[in-house]
Amino acid sequence: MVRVEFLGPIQKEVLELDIINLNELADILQDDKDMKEWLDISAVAVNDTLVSNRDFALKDGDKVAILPPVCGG
Amino acid sequence: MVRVEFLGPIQKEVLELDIINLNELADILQDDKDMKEWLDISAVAVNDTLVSNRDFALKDGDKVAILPPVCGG
Amino acid sequence: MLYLYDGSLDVASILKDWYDIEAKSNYGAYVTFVGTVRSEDDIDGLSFDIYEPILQKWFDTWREKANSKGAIIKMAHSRGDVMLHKSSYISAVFSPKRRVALELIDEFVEDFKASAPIWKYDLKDKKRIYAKDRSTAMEHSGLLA
Amino acid sequence: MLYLYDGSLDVASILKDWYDIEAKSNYGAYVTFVGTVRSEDDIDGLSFDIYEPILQKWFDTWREKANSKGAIIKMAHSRGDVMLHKSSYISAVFSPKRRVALELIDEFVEDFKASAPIWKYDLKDKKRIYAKDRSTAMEHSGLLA
Repeated sequence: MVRVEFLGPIQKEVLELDIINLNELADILQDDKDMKEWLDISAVAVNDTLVSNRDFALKDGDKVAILPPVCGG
Repeated sequence: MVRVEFLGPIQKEVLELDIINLNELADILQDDKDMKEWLDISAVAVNDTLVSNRDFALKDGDKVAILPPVCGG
Repeated sequence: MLYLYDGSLDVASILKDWYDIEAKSNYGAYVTFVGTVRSEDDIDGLSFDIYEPILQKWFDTWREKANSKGAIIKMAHSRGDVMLHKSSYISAVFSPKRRVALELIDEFVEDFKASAPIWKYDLKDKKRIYAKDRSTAMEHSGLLA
Repeated sequence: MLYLYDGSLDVASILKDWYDIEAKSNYGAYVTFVGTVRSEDDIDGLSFDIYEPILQKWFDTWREKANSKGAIIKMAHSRGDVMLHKSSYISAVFSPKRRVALELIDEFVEDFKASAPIWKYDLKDKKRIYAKDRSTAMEHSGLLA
């Protein structure tokens, strides 16, 4: 299973999904109306490293984080 | 009389001179061997304002300062 | 070093501690940036969420970059609520050379704004409102869209 | 404001005082630059001469420039001797906006180095040796040559 966490202002519970890459996660989240306003503007990290490629492979135990726009300081 | 002060590391006493512009001061200081190493690299202020023109007129009571290279901080 | 605090930062104490720690390290330049919560739009303050694992990795990359220039970087940030006129963010660069320090603090603060995984909320009428308009999408955002 | 002190600066106290004075002024950014005497070339410390009338005029020009950007500038400098690892120079910018603060401190510190009428000497073997090689001729130098 892959654990998907939604950070900061995204009000959404953790998901535990049986997926093998980020493309599959994209398909699932694109159908989720809670995510409509966020997908365009959010970055993705796998095991706390930002990812730039949607073909990125996932394995059992991986942790995915969805990061909406930031504003520290 | 015009008072001429030498600032910072220039080891030279104040001069009181009867001169009417900076050209006259230049003539005097160019003949002063104490100033040989300083004239090329020093700036000039009249009444505490930096001056860029050697024709600058001087009047009785003016204060001229000779400022060698600086290094604050 | 990266320091996270619950609530507002004690600016004087942090600036003093950092200076004292490096007092004998022979750095000629110590440049600091302090961010303070401004009174605007009738807010009572700001509030912050931080995702620490990615913040630490981001900070470590900067620490190495500073190190390669003979400099060091320190940063402190608040978690949770910070009221008006209190500080939520301090960063600092120590360097032998002033140009390195001045350039690093500028680059660091700008990248911090664009890349540090911290989310800001306005505190207003007892509510916590995400500051979406002032936030910046991180690099590679939209990957799943 | 321009503050001149005999001997080294009390960094923590000055940074705290300046922060406290402006704590309620609603500036979002406070950027400081601290210069510390480095151990190099076997010096025991540095010593400074200052020509105050021109320093004050130079500083006033910067104060107005900062003011026109909604910011304020403060500076402290030592007169006389400052030993190793002690501070001789502090400057600071307060501004509503971080870009203004970061750019102003950089320009201010660089112009300070080139234009402030301050002369530096190495303290070495009980002698005071003009740091000619590290000094910068001011604008319009050579006018009388």
